[in-house]
Amino acid sequence: MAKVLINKERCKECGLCVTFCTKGCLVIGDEMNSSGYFFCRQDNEEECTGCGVCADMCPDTAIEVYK
Amino acid sequence: MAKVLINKERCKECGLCVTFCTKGCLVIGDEMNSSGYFFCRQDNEEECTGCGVCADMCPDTAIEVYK
Amino acid sequence: MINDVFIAGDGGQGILLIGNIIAEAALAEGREVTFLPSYGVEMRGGNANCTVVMSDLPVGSPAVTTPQAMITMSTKAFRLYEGKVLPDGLLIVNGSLVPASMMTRKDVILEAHPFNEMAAEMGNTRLANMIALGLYVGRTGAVKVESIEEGMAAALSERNRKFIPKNMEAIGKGLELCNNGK
Amino acid sequence: MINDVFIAGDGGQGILLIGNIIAEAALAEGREVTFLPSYGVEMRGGNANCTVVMSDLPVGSPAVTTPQAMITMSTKAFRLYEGKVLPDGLLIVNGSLVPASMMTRKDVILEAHPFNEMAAEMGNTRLANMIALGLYVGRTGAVKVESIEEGMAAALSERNRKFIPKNMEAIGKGLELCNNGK
Amino acid sequence: MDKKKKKLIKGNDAVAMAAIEAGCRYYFGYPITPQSEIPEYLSRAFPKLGGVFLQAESEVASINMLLGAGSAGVKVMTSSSGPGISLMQEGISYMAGSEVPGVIVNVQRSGPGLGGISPSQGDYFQATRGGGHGDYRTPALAPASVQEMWDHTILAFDLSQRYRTPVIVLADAMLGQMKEAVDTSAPEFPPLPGKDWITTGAEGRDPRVVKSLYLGEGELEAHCWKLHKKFLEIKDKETRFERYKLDDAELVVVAFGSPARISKTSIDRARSEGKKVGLLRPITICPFPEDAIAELADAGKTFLVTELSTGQLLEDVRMSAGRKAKINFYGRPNGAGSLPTPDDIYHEIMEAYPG
Amino acid sequence: MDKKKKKLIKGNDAVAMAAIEAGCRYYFGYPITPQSEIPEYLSRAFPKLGGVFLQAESEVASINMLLGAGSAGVKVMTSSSGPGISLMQEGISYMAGSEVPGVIVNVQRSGPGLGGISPSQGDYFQATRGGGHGDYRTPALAPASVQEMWDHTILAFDLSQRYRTPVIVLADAMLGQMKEAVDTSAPEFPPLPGKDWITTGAEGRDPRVVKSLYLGEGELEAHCWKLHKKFLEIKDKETRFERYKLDDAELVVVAFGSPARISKTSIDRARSEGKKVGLLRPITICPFPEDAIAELADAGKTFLVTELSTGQLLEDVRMSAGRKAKINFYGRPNGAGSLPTPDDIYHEIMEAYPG
Amino acid sequence: MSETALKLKNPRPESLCDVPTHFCPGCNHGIIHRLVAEAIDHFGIRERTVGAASVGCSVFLYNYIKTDVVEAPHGRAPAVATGLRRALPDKYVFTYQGDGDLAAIGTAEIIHAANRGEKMTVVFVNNTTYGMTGGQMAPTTLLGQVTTTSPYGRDWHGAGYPMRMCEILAVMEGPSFVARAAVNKPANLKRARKLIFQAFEAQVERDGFGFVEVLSACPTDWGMTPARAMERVAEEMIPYFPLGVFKDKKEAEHL
Amino acid sequence: MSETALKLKNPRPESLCDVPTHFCPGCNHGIIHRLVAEAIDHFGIRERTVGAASVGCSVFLYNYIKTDVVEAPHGRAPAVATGLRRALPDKYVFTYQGDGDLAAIGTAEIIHAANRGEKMTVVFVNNTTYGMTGGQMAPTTLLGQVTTTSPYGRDWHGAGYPMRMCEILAVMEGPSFVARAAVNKPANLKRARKLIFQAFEAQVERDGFGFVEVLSACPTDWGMTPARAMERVAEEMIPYFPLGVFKDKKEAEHL
Ligand SMILES: Cc1ncc(C[n+]2csc(CCOP(=O)(O)OP(=O)(O)O)c2C)c(N)n1
Ligand SMILES: Cc1ncc(C[n+]2csc(CCOP(=O)(O)OP(=O)(O)O)c2C)c(N)n1
Ligand code: SF4
Ligand code: SF4
Ligand code: SF4
Ligand code: SF4
Ligand code: SF4
Ligand code: SF4
Ligand SMILES: [Mg+2]
Ligand SMILES: [Mg+2]
Repeated sequence: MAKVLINKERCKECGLCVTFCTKGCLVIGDEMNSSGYFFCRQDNEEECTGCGVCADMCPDTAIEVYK
Repeated sequence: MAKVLINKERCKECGLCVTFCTKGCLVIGDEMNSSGYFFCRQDNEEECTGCGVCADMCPDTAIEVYK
Repeated sequence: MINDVFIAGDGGQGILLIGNIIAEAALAEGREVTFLPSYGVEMRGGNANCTVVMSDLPVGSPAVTTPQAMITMSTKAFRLYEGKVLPDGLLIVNGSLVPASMMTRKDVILEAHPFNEMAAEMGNTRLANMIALGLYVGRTGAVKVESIEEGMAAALSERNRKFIPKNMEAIGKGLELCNNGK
Repeated sequence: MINDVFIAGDGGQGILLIGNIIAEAALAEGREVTFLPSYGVEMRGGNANCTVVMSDLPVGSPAVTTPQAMITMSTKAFRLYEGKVLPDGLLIVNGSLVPASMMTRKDVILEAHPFNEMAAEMGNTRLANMIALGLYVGRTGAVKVESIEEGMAAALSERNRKFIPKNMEAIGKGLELCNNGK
Repeated sequence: MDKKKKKLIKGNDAVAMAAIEAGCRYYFGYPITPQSEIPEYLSRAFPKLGGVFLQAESEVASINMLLGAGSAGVKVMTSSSGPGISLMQEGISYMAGSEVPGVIVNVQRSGPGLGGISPSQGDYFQATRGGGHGDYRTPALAPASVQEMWDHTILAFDLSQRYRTPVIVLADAMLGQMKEAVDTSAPEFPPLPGKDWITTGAEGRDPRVVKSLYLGEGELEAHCWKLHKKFLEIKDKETRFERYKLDDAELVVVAFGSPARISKTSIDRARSEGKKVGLLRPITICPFPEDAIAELADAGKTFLVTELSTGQLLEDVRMSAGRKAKINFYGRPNGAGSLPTPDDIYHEIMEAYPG
Repeated sequence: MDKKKKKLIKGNDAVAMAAIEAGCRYYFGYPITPQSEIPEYLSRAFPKLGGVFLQAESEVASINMLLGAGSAGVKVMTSSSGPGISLMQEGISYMAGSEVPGVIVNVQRSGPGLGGISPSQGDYFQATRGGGHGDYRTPALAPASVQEMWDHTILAFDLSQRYRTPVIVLADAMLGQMKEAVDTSAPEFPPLPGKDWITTGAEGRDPRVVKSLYLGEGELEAHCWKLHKKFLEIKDKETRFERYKLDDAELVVVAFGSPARISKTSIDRARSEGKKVGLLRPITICPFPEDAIAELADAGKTFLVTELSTGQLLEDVRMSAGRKAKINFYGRPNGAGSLPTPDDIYHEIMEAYPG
Repeated sequence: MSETALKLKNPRPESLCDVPTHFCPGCNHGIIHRLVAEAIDHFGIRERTVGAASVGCSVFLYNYIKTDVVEAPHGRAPAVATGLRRALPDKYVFTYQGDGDLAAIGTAEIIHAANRGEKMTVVFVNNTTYGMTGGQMAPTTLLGQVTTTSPYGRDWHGAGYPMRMCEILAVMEGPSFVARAAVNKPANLKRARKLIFQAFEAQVERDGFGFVEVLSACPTDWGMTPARAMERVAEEMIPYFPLGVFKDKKEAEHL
Repeated sequence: MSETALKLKNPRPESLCDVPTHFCPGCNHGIIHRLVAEAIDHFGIRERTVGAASVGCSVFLYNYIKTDVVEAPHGRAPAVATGLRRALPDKYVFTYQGDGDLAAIGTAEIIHAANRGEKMTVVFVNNTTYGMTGGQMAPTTLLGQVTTTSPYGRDWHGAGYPMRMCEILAVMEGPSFVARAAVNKPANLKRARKLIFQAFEAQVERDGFGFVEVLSACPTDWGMTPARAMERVAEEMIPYFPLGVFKDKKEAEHL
């Protein structure tokens, strides 16, 4: 049982978390934050292992991992 | 048959030629040049092999070796 | 007679290109012109903007505090600069990105259109800037449409000139927008 | 009343030391004094010189173009500076090194003595400078002999003060030289 | 001039293109905003022209590469901004002392320190007074348009070679970044003196030395007077300035570079309201057009000095105009948002206007 | 003052000793003639005092070590000459911009370039106009005796700490190398302001930053005006000069440093021959004692400016006295054998003497 | 919400300010900043540490790292840090420098700080370009790499070779710890974290000079997507700039 | 006279001016100057060579070496030589630099000239002190060595370690030839001659960067007789600065 919270205002749509999540839990969304970025969001929470890789790879410290 | 010629005005009395001549042919003399140095001179010419070491070691290119 | 325009948006949106085209067009008309782009740290994070001043007399300052016209192609740009446009000035906004709720100024002539979608309809979202340019030209008459074509030839590198017809088509779309009124 | 003296020779000859002693002596007498040594590339090859100016008023320039008195302790120094001493000035020369044939100036008071040999006689060639100093003091009266002793104490480091008696003895020899006339 | 023939060019590019036009094929420099387009342009262009573009490890290295290449007799340039120009001061002093030509372009950004990248005129003192050590001055040109970025770069090469001296082109971020129409025709200059001093290998002649060390009695003093005489000759022959609507002016705006061009708009507006205002624009800020200012002062004119600093050009005006002159000052020290508008200067003109 | 209490000290040693007296325990520098006795002295003294002596890899590194140590709140010094000071210009500009205190001693040698090692005043412009980039000025003190080498070093630390600014002590080879009697008593200063800006680790407080980058709209402009205001405050409170026999003088010699002291002898001689001559000696060459000069100019005095250059101090005098003042100039640009004698200046006085 | 039951696995490092950064999307500077903050937290030295910021994209270090910071001129952070550290013998200092900053203009300063075994930690971020000024060639730019000042690709004829700073510094006696890391993928990032910690440890626990180079992606100036930029680090950079520890000197060896 | 029958074995190198030098008695600069002149003669390039003099006791290079010479600021001879060489592609350049000049203030310039494989020859004269300015500590000063700025002997705490420049430069790809020699005794001098020749050969025949360090006695600032100073080179310097070739790259390896 794990999940991640994405600080949408901090997200810059770089997609690194999406690339590195081996579980494919993350996607770039279609909502825009106030800086104009389509921030990413967790897609299938169920798969998330809480491994923390996404947070590690996020250059903007936009991801909190809960487990 | 060899000998060295010392340019007494160039000699600075450093004594390196004296130190490195294995034949002991050179000495610091008791005459002074116009710069105030007691220039060196060849002492026993007979021993000189013309090896050129003195000239090599002379920082002031003051020695000519003839052979 | 002086015309000036401030254009802002994201790096990839061809902001500097349309600024250059306007400047070249004005030059082609024999006017004095300056083009001043953003540079350095201003560009970090992919921001881009430029100011074009066209005049019948030598241009004093290429920097304009309160431009007569403004084109903002991104949300960020809109947020940052909206306040600067002259009262009664022209504010062209990329409605595809800037939500209508953000547009609060009542003292300007607002032209907000979904340039991205319109461009997508034309087959290439990259044409959004050209549509905006057409709208600007139509609304202000700062330069003639023919000059724009001339300016485009000057502003584009040899190998990009092939895009001129398509670009002009997009500009046409922009002109249409203003012929249709708001 | 101004006294100045220029002292020159080789690095190892204690040139700066006697300059310092004169300066300290004058200071001890309550006079204004400056001491200006050679430095930097001037010292390459072991040259050393200094100028001491003593005055009842503040000293304007510590550098003197034509000194009233000069002490040259080496051939090189003599050759370089001989011409600078003031006409009718005092020129003290280390006769042990400078050949009499070099001393051609007729318009100065020449004091050439074999300081090295005299010092060797006292058991230490290093005292040559002190003999020259004694001669200078005797000839000019620029400072008192008692002040010289005081100056020496100030100029020498703690661990070199033990040499004072021997130095004073050598100074005595120098004084004698001038008491004997030339 | 027929405007149709002009090209729209960015100031920094104009510098690079003008260098090529002037025959320069050697550039050594280090990136810094707001002038990086100059090395970038030349890194593209020189390889095709058989020229040498070398990005040096620092500005210190760059200026010393100029010293080397300049000694070899070639036309050579570097460019930088604020911090980089400061690092070149030792080298510039050596070039001046060794009389080695070279062109140094300073596209001024804001300082002191890291400051910012907005247009600035805070390096006026440095450029006109010799920021390096020792007694020397280098000619300094102050363009006020992209056209002049072109013109002055070409002129700088000529002066540099003609007088064997480093020459500074003191531009600013606005001039470097903006595009304007430029007539890229090349001016003509009288022939340059022969180069009997350059170090290219002592083939069939005595070896030469390019140096600034003079240890012999009186040698350096003579050398400094020689440099000074050269500077006086430059002052005599090369001092340049623009008089804009000065003939009947009661108020004289004094400005160089960007603020000078901005002032023109302000002056025109004030004129349209009947004010007799003109502009005295130093083109060579060093040598400074002292006499031109003095003459206006003698004629009882009022001055308004405006510049992007707290008062540097001001000192030259004060010195030239004399203490009794009426000198107003409108300084806008550098920084984002500090560039005055034509309106700003117009208001200052109205305030300073005599009577 | 009782001369018996004074010690015969070499100028460079006096600087080192004064730094210790002022509480300085950090020195970063690089050898260069004619000032190497300063680092040499401190390399011997500091280890015994628990201080830090560090020979840096260059003058560029030295000045940046000053920036670091100064930011940590300690009293810190460097010293150099001509070429080394040029290399410090970027760092000095950063210190000024970041408002970091530190003392920079320039024992001037001759330039430009490698020049020579004789006394010089060719760095006057650099010291007084900010040889670095950007809009700033640093106070500069000009000692004229070994006593003042001591006094000014101590004063420099105080000014530096009090106003958060780098301070230049502009000496010369003669002052650095000569020995003279010095009264080594320590002056008293009012308490220094608290240091609520230093970066010593954010223990129990918010982190601090020492910086010179200001990118926000209007920020840097405001910062530059703040620095300027500080300079005006310094000008108001700290401008120092000496008036020597000026009260009835018809001819005013203006000189600083070594030529000033030499001039005194010349003045005394001219006075003994009935000439009314005096000396105005700037002690702070920056801020310059403008008003003192202006007053003399207004009183119709004739000036004789003398310095070891082709005319740098001259420009400040011209600016202060105004264009109509009668200003004679006797420049002896630096170099072996160029130091004027009291006789030389006496002759100039006689020639310049009015009437 | 379910999070109340779940535990936050990755609390924001205390030494990292909770603010948005100015970095471009995908810029590795952000990751490296976080790791540096973690190291400072790890040793509990935030309140006793002063940073020396360099000039480059990381110039705003003071906006992100919650320590005192001094802004150094371009390339001179090691000299500034030397001044700081000598004046603050009981505190710690670190520099954070780009490859243009450290390996070009700052060559002399880094080499001599290293040679003196200056007590400091240096975080060297190598992105093979001058990020801040718009992507010019750096000393570390790879052969053939196109930048705005090597438009035809870097050619060693004339422009020289990409410089390997770790290898150069490791030759000297002075440094205690020299290593190279990358953050281009999770495994490398873990290793990078450890090496950054060790570079601090060299200072904090061994009174030495700790140096860690971190290979870093600059998607903007490389003209790549962030993901592609990460691949380039693996494909082009690591083969030329091998990862690992180049020097790890125990205190005793000093003597 | 009998000499008429005898032949002069050691004619003065053509590239060496026939003038007295300003060096102190026994200073090795004089020997090294002669060897450099021999090398220039050997390759027959006197009229196609320009020297870059550095600031140090060898500043008067132009008085002694019969080539064109440019006087560089302290430490910057490699940059000046770079400018010269780039402008004179068919000519040759060399620098002659002391250890203060090259290893302290000029660190960045030498490292980057080497890294670029700049076509030049560098003669680096290491006498473990700043000769010209009166014997201050240099980066090469040995541990424990007393100088005017290390009056208690160089201590690596604070002052760092003696720097071995050959070892540092040899790590880089750029240089073609890197070697260290000494002239403290006849055998070493012979070897030194050969290595200096090779440092020129690297430029003249292989279009590369040739670097030769020569350990050199400074009797004056060491406070020793010339003979004793030569012994010190053997006893103290060579053990720390080993002689030999550190890098010798054949052209092909460049590619
Ligand atoms: C003396 C000086 N020269 C040049 C510059 C311009 N400049 C600012 S940052 C920079 C290079 C940045 O590259 P790097 O150090 O690699 O950092 P990055 O931005 O890539 O992280 C340069 C050249 C400057 N600020 N100061
Ligand atoms: C920028 C600058 N800093 C310092 C000096 C002073 N200086 C002249 S030579 C020298 C060092 C000489 O030592 P080295 O290079 O080892 O040569 P050596 O005299 O020992 O042969 C120094 C520090 C200078 N001329 N320029
Ligand atoms: S914690 Fe791991 S599994 Fe969950 S989203 Fe992040 S990377 Fe994917
Ligand atoms: S890594 Fe971070 S910034 Fe990038 S897309 Fe994911 S959450 Fe957003
Ligand atoms: S040639 Fe050889 S043997 Fe003859 S004097 Fe010289 S060293 Fe001695
Ligand atoms: S080596 Fe040369 S200078 Fe030295 S004593 Fe012999 S001849 Fe004279
Ligand atoms: S330019 Fe490159 S290094 Fe700089 S912030 Fe953007 S991605 Fe990062
Ligand atoms: S000081 Fe040393 S290096 Fe310089 S000339 Fe004298 S012996 Fe040679
Ligand atoms: Mg980088
Ligand atoms: Mg040396």
